[in-house]
Amino acid sequence: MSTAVAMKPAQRLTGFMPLIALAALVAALTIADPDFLTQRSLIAVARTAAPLIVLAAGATLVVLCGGIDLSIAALASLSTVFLALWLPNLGGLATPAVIAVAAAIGAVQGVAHVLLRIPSFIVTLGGMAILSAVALVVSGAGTVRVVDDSPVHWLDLYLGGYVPMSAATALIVVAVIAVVLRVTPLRSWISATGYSESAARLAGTPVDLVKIGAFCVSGACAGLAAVMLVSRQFSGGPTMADNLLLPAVAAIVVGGTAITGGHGSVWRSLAGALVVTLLRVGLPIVGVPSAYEQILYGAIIVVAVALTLDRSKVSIVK
Amino acid sequence: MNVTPRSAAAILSLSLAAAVLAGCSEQAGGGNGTAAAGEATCEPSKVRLVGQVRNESNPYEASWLAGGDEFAKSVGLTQERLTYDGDSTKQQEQISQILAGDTKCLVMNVLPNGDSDTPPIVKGADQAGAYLVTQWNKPADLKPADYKTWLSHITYNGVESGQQIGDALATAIGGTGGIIALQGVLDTAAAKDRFVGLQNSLKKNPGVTLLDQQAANFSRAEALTVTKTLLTKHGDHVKGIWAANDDMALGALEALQQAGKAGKVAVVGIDAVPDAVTAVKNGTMTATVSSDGSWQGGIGLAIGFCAATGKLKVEDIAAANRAFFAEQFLITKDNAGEFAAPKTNPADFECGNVFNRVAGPLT
Amino acid sequence: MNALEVRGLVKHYPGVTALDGVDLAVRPNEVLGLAGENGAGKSTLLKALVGLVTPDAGTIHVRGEQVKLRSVVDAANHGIGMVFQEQSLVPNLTAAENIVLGSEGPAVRRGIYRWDVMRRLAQEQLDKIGSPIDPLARTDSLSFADRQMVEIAKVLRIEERSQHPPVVILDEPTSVLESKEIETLFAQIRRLREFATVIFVSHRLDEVLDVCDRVCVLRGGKSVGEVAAAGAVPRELHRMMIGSTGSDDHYHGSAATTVVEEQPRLSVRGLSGASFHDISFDVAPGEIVGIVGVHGSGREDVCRALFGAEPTTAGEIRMDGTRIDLPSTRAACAAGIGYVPAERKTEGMVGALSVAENMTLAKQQARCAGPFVAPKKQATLVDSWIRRLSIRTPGRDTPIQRLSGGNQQKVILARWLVAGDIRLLLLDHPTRGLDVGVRSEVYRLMRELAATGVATVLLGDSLEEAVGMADRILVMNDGRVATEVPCPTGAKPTPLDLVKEMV
Amino acid sequence: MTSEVVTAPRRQSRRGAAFRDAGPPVALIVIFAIFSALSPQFRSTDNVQNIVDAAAVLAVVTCGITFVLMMGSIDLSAAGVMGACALTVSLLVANNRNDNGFGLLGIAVAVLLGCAFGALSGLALVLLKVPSFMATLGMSAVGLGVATLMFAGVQPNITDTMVKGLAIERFLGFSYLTWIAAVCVLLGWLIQRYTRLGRYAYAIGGAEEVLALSGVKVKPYKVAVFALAGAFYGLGGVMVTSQLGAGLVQAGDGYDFSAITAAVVGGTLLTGGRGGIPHSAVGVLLVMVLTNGLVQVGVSPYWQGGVEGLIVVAAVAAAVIPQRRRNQVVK
Repeated sequence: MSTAVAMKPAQRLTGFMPLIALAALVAALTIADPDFLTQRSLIAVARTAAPLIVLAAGATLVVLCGGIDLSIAALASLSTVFLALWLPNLGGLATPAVIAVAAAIGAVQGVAHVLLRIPSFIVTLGGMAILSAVALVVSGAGTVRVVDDSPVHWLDLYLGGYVPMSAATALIVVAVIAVVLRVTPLRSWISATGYSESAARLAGTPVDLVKIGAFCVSGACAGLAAVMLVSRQFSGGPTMADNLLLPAVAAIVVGGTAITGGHGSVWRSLAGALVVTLLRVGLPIVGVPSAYEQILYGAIIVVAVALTLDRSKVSIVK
Repeated sequence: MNVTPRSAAAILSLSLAAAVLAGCSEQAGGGNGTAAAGEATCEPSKVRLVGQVRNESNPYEASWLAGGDEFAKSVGLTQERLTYDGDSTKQQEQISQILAGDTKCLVMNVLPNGDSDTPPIVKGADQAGAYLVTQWNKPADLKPADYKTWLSHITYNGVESGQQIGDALATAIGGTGGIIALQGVLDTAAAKDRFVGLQNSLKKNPGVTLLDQQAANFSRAEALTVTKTLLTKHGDHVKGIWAANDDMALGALEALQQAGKAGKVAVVGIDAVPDAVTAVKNGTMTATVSSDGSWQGGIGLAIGFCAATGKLKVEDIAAANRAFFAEQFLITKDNAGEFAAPKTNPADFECGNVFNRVAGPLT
Repeated sequence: MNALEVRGLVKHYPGVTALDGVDLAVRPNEVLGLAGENGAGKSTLLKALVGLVTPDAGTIHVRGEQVKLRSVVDAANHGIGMVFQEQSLVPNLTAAENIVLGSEGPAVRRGIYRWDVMRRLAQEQLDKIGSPIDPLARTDSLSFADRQMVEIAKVLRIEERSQHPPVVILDEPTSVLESKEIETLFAQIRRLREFATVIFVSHRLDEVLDVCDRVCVLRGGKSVGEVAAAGAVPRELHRMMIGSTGSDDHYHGSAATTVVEEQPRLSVRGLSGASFHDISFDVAPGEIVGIVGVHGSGREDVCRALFGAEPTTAGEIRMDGTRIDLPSTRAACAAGIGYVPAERKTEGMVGALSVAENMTLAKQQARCAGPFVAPKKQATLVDSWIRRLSIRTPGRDTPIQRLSGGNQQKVILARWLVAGDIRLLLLDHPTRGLDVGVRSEVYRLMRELAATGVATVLLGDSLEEAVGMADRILVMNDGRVATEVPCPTGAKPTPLDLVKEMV
Repeated sequence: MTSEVVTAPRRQSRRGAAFRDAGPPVALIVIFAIFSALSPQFRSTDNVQNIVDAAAVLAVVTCGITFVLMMGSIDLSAAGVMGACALTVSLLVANNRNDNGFGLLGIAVAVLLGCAFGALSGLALVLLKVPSFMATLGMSAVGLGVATLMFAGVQPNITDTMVKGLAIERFLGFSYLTWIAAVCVLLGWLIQRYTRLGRYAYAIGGAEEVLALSGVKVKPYKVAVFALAGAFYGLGGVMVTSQLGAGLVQAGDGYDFSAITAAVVGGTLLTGGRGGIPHSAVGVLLVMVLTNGLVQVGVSPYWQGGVEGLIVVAAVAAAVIPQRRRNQVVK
């Protein structure tokens, strides 16, 4: 049936494509501006990419299940507001509290998706609007400043003087998700749900729980990303993370995860997030004018996806 | 991207080990710490000028960058133009990337996306020792005077402008009647201050009633739809439209035209974008308040340039000039001609004159 | 002159030789049967005939003229068309559009539809085969058999393209049809031969002999012989297909367990749902109960309801005397119930996942130590089942979609057995599309399981299969159990007895 | 990303299909009735006119996106394409930046540019095999970049009376733009019903592989559908320009997601193969009635977006109730 019988080397290559795309991009930026490839500059990229990595890693799970989570950015914004409001009273407990609340909100959307049988695109699109409204109301439509940011300051430190703590945390999150998936049956369950939900269900896979769980983790990741943003901005704002939605989705797809579900991994999203961050930050820094920057950004992500997507696993591209 | 559990575990333990061994530090390694910061002076040719605004696709911010270019040209340099699409995170990302480069003799003239975006920019610039001028948005309790290289914060008095156009609107409709208000992006100081100004004006003019207020997010297109809806909702009760910026005022004008009410309803806005000034001149719009984009684009760089080259000592800047309201003028039909083509005077940017347009300290 | 002739056709895939010099000649206006086990090369041969596969060597001749077929359109231009095994109709278009799809001719002029012309063209096609279907009905509102008619009407459109009588290839057309529908289809085929040549492929040898004039047998990518259908018996064909005499006891009746009356394993009382009402029956441990009924009788839904995949409105289900609720498939799974769905490709397996993952999907505990997957445990377990069911696969990590249908089905069956906790197995057309050899293996496995006390509910692929395997048969009609027929080895009812109850 | 009922050979009950098609119009009527009861201004003729006028641009954009959704693809390029086309038309008709004055020809060029952008997205999909989600997202960025280039710092205000008049002049109580939108909806419906392009777009969403088996070359049709959608966005950009009297880079802001919302609320599935232009037209009205109604009844601006989101989710949930099944795939 399948025509892809023996293409092992090619397949291995597509597995590394996100990394190759990343390296090519760094090389191109360095050629455009030799000052770009400095240690400090790369450290700054890593620090910058951290929230996006975390957001993308969480949403990757939902995409692997065959859905999409459009609410992550709005949820992260709302979480920054919560964190900023709670820090004065809860102190160090505010961080876990915010992540827990974000996870719960994610789970609620998952439940709505599963029980009401509404496509995740619609549930999370609605969720996005609702969460934004709540954030506006809770914050009084203004930014909430964090006067004492010591409970989240640790994210702004540098490990060993070089590795930004936020980047290390992001890496740990990705690693933990990846390891948990690999060593437990979750990996099979999620892929089965993504590739063929009905087959998974008829094999007794707890499809509904898996999906709710994915939304829950996606929400928790949005919460953690919010903590990182607050530690960087010293404040919370009702629209602070809103613009990270499309970059996060782009990161997932550029990493080579199939938007139709099943095929992909959080590691791919890590590479994808770095590519997207380099594009967002790198292009203007090396002096590409604003208009051309957008054109290049658009063209490069299309090409990057063309390179990274493993088409042997996806028969029809929609 | 196959990472086995074992290698992933290795990464985990390695990073933890690194943490324990090396401890944590505040600053990325290989940095030059707090650099020049006012002590060493820079060669004028070594100064790096950066101007950052939201985008190049609206007239006000485009003129800002043009003003910056003009100033840079006058001192034989070029301005690095950065735009962040109104995306707070992108702005921070660009700033931290700029600060990760060579920060000696770096001058930044920044339009922070919102109040909350200012503190991290200030902290970053302070650590890197880059000269910084911010405009429009900053939290009230964050003061340039407390920092060494955050030279100044420039803004316009939103409460005042909101009140000025509110009063002008009240006069235009003869002191009595209903008006509607179009608010800006709710999460910005500019939108809130200007609305406070309107409320002050309403107190002063008891005959004027606020029928409705809706957010149109500083956008011409949104203002068009919102105005159309409000016009049908309140019908002929609407005598005037108060818009928190000129783009929305222009959108409201289009809506009036489409509703066949052009000329029957007074419209006011803020910012004095060229189209609005023309409209005021033609009499289709009642009033607007000047804010001078190209001056703002040049002045921030000029202050920084003067400080970097040592012509202006940070200690010498008067406290009142570290955070100030710039001069603004109410533009009505009478004086619209003078503002039709805003001209930046190169003399404004000379180091002795940079604070000429101070209207008063920021309160 | 032969309508179609194939000489020395060879096709290699990496590692496999699918066709190894096949010769085949089809005479005008005959119905030629094509028989062979899975992997014998039937599919590849058919694909070569309609231009989906380019052969490495050998030639194809249409009416004596050598041709190269590069695409379906190419084949159609030479008068060759095929009714595909999985129906190839667009569900959301009308029957008429499907019939003319790809060769609209005058029905679409300069990209603009002319619905009246299209309707007329489609009606002409449907009239040819005497089908009463409304050409403007949406395809997904038609019954399965009607859709098959639409397919045939569509294939006959190739007449318009070539001046000669068409060659129509029917690939497994009966595998999902009920017996009555099969009768209609056969009537159509007999009609077709008046003006067309037919190549008929089926796993059901009796059917092949029933409808064909001549049967050609493939084995290992070669033609190994042909027989005139008249007077031939299935056993003879079977022997040619597998190269030796098949077992007499196809259904392994000798291994049937004697059911001891004790507490029933499964007890259903008054079960009702959207498409079935007041269903009551018992299944004893070790018993195989067949449910038969026409399409729409509700038997599939009863089966799914027992697996928690279809909601019920009333009634109770007891397993070993304990009442259970089945709010989800997960609950059914935990209760020791297993289900093999009829749609293997879309509902049975997850194509892109490996054999090992598919096999352990339902019973994760079998490959885990605590909450973690134990790779060694999994390898041992999966390999042992691959050996036990002689599943032919390059390895346990091969994606299941690369396996042949029979081996895929074995993996899905193994899925329920790996943990050894299965108490009730629900089999919905478990042998659909499988060749004789694999079928036999599946039957033997069912007998083995029954011997260990597993209760089985079987929705047979054919009436014969249900009769052959079941100890007892429930006949369903219009959502209700019409009657219950005992079916012990040695005293089997004939399919005809059952058909009377079904309609 | 959407619901589809599995079990291929099982028959869909006709009743279910009727329910599904009836859902959105019923929701529209119910929501309209509720707002009418709450606010007398809402039910005024003026306001109904206003709602229909305000729906014009969204209707045109949604027409375009519907064809793409019918194929099972998605299109996020509306914002960028509309921006580029808005700038193009405003620079080609009489304006304050240059001496052009091409009038209708300028509009035609803008629509063709939209078409070209769409075709590019389509080509990226079929040639590079990039999923439409990303291909169109990239194209949107390219469109915005092109628009910013043309903007060049000075807002082009149009002085062409014909173009401006489209938004101002009225015929039978509705603005010309509304009539243009009505023509587009009608045209879209005709394309969907009576052309090979429309029917194949529908069929691609139903069973793409079957089309290939029947000897239909699918790729050109996919590109054509994206090009068609692009043309609609181009026209949408022109309409926004006419409304605003100026070419804005942000002309298409938000239209991508609102158009998808409108189409989906109207009953078009994101997996393709179901729905169509009439459905989308109902969806557009539903969305506009909501937006307008919330302002009319005086819901706080903070909450409006949230209430809208909630109602959309509720509307879709209510619409799927009749066809809810246990073993149903919803993505």
